[in-house]
Amino acid sequence: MRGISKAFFGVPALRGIDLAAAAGTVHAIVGENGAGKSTLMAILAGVVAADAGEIRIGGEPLPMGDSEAARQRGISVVYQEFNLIPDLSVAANVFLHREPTRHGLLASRRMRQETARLLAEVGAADIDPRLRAGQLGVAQQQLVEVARALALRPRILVMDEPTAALAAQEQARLLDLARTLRARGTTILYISHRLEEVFAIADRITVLKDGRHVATLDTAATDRDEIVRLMVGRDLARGLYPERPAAQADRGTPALAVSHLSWPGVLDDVSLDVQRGEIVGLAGLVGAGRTSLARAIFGAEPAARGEIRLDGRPAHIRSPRAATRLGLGLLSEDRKGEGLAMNLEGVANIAAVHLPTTMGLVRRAAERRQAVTLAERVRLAPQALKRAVRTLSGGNQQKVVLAKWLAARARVLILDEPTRGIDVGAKAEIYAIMRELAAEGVGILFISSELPEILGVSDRILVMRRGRIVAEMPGPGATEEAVMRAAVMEDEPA
Amino acid sequence: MGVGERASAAGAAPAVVPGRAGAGRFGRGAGTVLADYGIWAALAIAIVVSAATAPRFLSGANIHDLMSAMAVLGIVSVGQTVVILSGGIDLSVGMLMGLVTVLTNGIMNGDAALAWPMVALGLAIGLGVGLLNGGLLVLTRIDPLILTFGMLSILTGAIFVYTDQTVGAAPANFRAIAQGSLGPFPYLFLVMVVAAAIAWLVLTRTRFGRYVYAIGGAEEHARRAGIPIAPMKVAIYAISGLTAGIAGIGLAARLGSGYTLAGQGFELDSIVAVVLGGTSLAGGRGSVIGTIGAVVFLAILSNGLNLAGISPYTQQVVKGLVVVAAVVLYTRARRA
Amino acid sequence: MSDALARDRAAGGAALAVLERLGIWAALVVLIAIASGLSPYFLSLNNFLNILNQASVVGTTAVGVTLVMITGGVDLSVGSIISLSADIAATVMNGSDGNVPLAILLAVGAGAVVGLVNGVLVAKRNVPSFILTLGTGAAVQGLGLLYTGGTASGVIAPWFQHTIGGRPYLHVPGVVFVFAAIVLVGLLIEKTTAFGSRLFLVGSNIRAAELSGIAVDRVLILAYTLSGTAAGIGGVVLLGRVGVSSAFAGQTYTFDVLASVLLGGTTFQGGRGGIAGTIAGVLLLVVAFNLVNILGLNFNTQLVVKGAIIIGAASLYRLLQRQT
Amino acid sequence: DDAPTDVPGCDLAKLPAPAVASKEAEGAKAMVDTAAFKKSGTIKLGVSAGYLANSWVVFALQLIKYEASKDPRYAKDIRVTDAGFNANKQISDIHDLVNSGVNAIIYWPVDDKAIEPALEEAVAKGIPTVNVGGGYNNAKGVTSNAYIDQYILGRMVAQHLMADMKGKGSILSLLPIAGTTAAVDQDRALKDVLGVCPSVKLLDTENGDWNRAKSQTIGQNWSQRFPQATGLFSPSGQMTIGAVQAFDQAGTLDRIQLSPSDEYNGWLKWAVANPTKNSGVVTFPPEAGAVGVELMTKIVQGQAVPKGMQVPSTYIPPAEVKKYAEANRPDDWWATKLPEQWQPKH
Ligand SMILES: Nc1ncnc2c1ncn2[C@@H]1O[C@H](COP(=O)(O)OP(=O)(O)OP(=O)(O)O)[C@@H](O)[C@H]1O
Ligand SMILES: Nc1ncnc2c1ncn2[C@@H]1O[C@H](COP(=O)(O)OP(=O)(O)OP(=O)(O)O)[C@@H](O)[C@H]1O
Ligand SMILES: [Mg+2]
Ligand SMILES: [Mg+2]
Repeated sequence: MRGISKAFFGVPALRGIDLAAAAGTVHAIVGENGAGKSTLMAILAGVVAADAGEIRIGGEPLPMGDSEAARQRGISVVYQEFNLIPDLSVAANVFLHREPTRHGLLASRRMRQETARLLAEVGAADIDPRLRAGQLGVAQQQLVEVARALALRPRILVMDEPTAALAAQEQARLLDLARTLRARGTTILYISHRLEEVFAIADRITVLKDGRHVATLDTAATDRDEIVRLMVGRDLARGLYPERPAAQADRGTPALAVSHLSWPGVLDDVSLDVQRGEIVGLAGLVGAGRTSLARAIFGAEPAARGEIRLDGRPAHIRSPRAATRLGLGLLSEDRKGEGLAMNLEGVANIAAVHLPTTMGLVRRAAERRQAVTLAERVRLAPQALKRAVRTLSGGNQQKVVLAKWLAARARVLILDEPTRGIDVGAKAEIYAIMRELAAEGVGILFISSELPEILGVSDRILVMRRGRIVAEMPGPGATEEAVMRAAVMEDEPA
Repeated sequence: MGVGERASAAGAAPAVVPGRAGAGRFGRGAGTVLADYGIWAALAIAIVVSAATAPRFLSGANIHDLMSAMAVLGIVSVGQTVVILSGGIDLSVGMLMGLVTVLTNGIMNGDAALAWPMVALGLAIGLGVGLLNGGLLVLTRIDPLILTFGMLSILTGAIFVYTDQTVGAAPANFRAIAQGSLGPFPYLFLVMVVAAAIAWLVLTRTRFGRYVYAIGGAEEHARRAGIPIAPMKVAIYAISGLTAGIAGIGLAARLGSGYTLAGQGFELDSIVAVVLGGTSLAGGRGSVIGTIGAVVFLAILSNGLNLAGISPYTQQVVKGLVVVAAVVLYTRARRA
Repeated sequence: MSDALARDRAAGGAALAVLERLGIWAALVVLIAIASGLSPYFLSLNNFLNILNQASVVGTTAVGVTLVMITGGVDLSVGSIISLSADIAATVMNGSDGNVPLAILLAVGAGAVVGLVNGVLVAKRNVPSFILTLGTGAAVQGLGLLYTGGTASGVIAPWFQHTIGGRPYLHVPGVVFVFAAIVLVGLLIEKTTAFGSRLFLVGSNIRAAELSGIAVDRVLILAYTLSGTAAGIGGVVLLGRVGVSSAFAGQTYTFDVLASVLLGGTTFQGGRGGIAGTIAGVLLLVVAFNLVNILGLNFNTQLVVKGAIIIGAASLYRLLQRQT
Repeated sequence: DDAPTDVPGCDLAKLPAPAVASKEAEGAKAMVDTAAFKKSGTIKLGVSAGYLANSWVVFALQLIKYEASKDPRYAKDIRVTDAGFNANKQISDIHDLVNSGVNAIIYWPVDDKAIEPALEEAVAKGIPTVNVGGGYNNAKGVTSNAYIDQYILGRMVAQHLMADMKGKGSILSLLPIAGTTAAVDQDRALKDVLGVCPSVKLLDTENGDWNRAKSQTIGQNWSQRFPQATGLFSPSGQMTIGAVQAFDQAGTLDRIQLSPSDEYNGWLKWAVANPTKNSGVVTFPPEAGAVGVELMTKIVQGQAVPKGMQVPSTYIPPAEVKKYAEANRPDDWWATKLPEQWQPKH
């Protein structure tokens, strides 16, 4: 790709990017949120037309803004934003627009079998090809997207944060898959904010910043800190993770106490507590039940039964409304579907939980002030608040959701994958914010599929498997091995 | 109520619903798919009640008239189903049927030799207007409801440009389309069945059909998958126009003359049929079989009320409440 | 991300927003320009008042429907509500000024009740609003007929006739004052109240709104109730304007209202648009009719031109949006 | 008939007699052999309404019920269906009436020709059909008509207007729904009369759709466009009222001579209140309904009846209007001989 430029509303998102990836290699692209990674890939895929520049594949120029042509030439993309059709089956989605037919009629069985094979390849054999895509959890959808990209037998495979929704095990399996594909001669453009995996798999790394090409380096010839410096433009002052206070000895009345919470088929007699000022990490494999647990506590799953106490007082949480009123907050793992009003501006989204009013009338000034203050706190440029969040980069969207929940001033915050799709700089910020909140006495239940951050941030770690809490360990000193063992351990026969 | 319960488009699981953020076209509940069997339950009840209250309901004559009564609406509703499945809507079908009725009868004016040419003309007009709708839609990218609402007005005008009063007459051979029957089945009824069968096959067993659902489900994602949206839309509205054309021919044969406002009301009736049939106005979910079920249901409702000798005003109240009851019932049925 | 980048991009975003709001007005201005070019009578104060007078029923009603459509729903029962309300007002009034307040109260109240029913069914039962309100509309229509026995009953009171129906102050029709008042109230609700803000959140992403602790049910119910109320007022306006109720008077309005709201930039997907745009949409339709009428086009051409104007205006509007 | 014959500036002599000019007259006189419809038992009467959407048909329907109630031959319950302006539904309605066992059908059409096939089927089954209302239908699906001759009515209205305008000026014409017999015939009548009144100019014709609101809007736009208008041709009272309100507000009313309109109570009341401004009333009698039943009664006894029984429109001069106007009644009401308990009620 040479001299690629793109502007939205006459405003540059990409400024003359050059990018060359050798065949049969894994070429990582990293950069801050909004650096232009996804846009660049969208241009490569022909779904967004560049304003300037050219693309050559094996020397042949590729017509711009023609997704069909790109597909013909073997380019296939796993988008950062999901592109499944919720009402169609998994199989139908995987083969969308390249359905095999027999005398003009869809060869449905063949599609199902093929899909099952592809799903197995990406390590999601448990997904039934006949399920509606809309019924899948985030992680499951992510894997379907990958399977879909593979169905094309691509020469060039673009993966835009494919692991963002995955937990350690799936992540590992996906990386293996990438390696096998590379071995088969597939070129892979790999976008991720998880630098450790970038270093684990990439042959070369290109860094973008503010729509400009900063550097392209051999992985062997560089290290994490250099990349971070190139991305963020500064060293991360203190380490990625904030200091943990010494574990407080007295375990007083917990801010949140859940006992015997059950949801037939999903949650099985879950009990846990979160102290004031404590960050409790909740680890587990995809489908372990963490999100379900979070939603159940938050009153979003009426089918769930159990007792919940806030600051020792029994709380009858029948609905998210009740939950928020009791000072509970839930940052959903599903930004697009449950987090944001995509076509409204940041200000309105941030005020969704806490809208400053007097006698039913909105205090616009206060609303705006609140948004600006919180935007600063999550390191989001205040100007971005005036735009429909739809037009923000994934990471910046995540910051808006976070700001919304900061506005809520919750006493207990449940954060479900809060750093999904966020660049390292921003991640550090979010960890810091979590710590600040804790210091202010907020209890935090921190759900994440990224083991390093669970280990790095949590005061205490809970591990879930099959809807049950199967292990508890102090955060400091906990090891990936210990957590994984608990997460994958087979149930001992009862 | 929980979100899981609420996530009308997403079913029970707390899952992402790409392209379905927000309440969706016609809002809250629009994504709700009326349980597929809902309409059949309603239909069964309607039949039982009618048969019980009006003994003549099951008479051969009445059933025959019923079949011919429902056919025209049934045919146009098939096309409407395709449009709505694709996330669109077509308000122009009614007046399109009217235009066909007026022109064919006006031109034939009793001349038997012109019968078949007029059938061709009817199809041509339907297809033409359909293509026009689709074309304008992709060119202007305005909301299909606005577009077809404007088209409705234009077509009405076109009718009155041609005549301001009932014109022409259908020759016997043309009328036969509406009055003749094959064994116990009126031709028009068979046309409806065939149209529905073809639509069903295309929608469920071909790529075209698959893309209709995809576009209705999440247009942007369908586009990214490389589905040619513009040609698809033109084709979809062309289909709607075509079925409206066929329905228009049926109407022309049934009325036997070119009554200017003959088509008025078919646009809403067809939409009601489609939605009662379980197709989501948000697009992406539903079936043409359900639509036919709803058409039969509506015909029986009207027929039953007439046979039972219910007064017109009460009939209107009942019809309204039945529609409400039906949707409320299904939406509950779906959650249970 | 760098602030510079964000800043100019923000400018772009703002520009888009502005155009989205102005688009329909631009279309309106263009049409008015054409009209005044074509007809010497168009640009007279009197004709202007006529336009407002003719817009009053649709406009008053459209204000309420806009709120519903912001939530992503639609209300097709308004036409029938208008009829019912006019009927009730006329019969209760029954020729004496004393009854006017009660008459108006009951008429508007009836509208509110129908709206409430719609709202509850949509919010609690999750029923598709399009088909639901089509049904309630039909039922209400029938009830109106049963209530009146088919002929528009009741006699309007002299005061009502003179104030609402006449031109009480400055030769401005009374209905125009009502219309203006409703628009004002509507704008206040939409722009300044918490309910107004939540309308957009619910319409834009109902699940996010729910998880943010917003009482989605209440928002929806209130929206539909307000829509029914506005339609009820629309019925009173109609009675004032025409001087007689009729069980069918309202039928014709439903689609004009819907078209106005859509033209105004409030989409079926919800979460966008607003009352200001709707008013432009209403005026656009009335001016269209007024224009073809003043031009003396005959019936059939009127219809063609009106349709063409609707499509043309919407397209122009869309075009302006895409300029960005 | 009571229409003025000598009007200054108009050569009315040139006009053929209304009864001749009226297309409807053709065949109306012919007698119909009804032996095939002779019935012994009780008559189950069915009424297929093309629409019930205006007060005139509602009154006509009440007159049908009242008239039938007076004759023991008719079964108590009379089945009524409403097609709501949907011709396709009226066909089904007629089928339904037949299937529900009625053996006599009185109807008014959404559209004459459109429902002809259904009527023919009924007649073929030995069920007589009587058309009631503003239009004569010569088709074989119709056994007999109780009709008001829209052309003759139009002529009366036009001639009175010409007389009151002294045969000169410029007029506006307000007609019902485009395409209806009413609109077509009234228009033809007006044009015929204008043909012999050279110094009267027709400025514009609009369709008020029997809708008072729409008529008002039209009136408002007329006031802008045709300030020079001096006359209004509008046989329908409720449309006239709509236009009058507009003229009144625009201040053009004084210049405009209003034609006679029908006995719609709103118009009657207005005419009484403004004795100088109107030309009285040319009736459009809902009694057509009663006449329809009388015809049906003869038919089911096998007595020959005329194909068309005209229900005559009569002229009521301004001075006598007050005899018919009912001040305490709603506008949307008709002066009829219906006994209290049979009048539409709520
Ligand atoms: N449709 C759009 N309209 C307006 N601006 C856009 C649009 N899409 C992207 N942008 C802007 O272009 C810039 C690059 O966005 P892009 O999504 O490529 O960033 P990214 O590198 O993928 O960030 P992230 O790591 O958060 O995904 C961002 O500033 C974003 O706001
Ligand atoms: N509403 C629901 N109804 C039925 N089953 C559900 C529902 N929600 C979740 N499940 C199932 O319960 C299990 C836990 O799902 P959940 O998404 O909570 O797991 P998770 O650990 O949060 O996964 P992720 O890492 O994707 O968040 C999965 O098998 C899922 O399919
Ligand atoms: Mg991105
Ligand atoms: Mg999760």
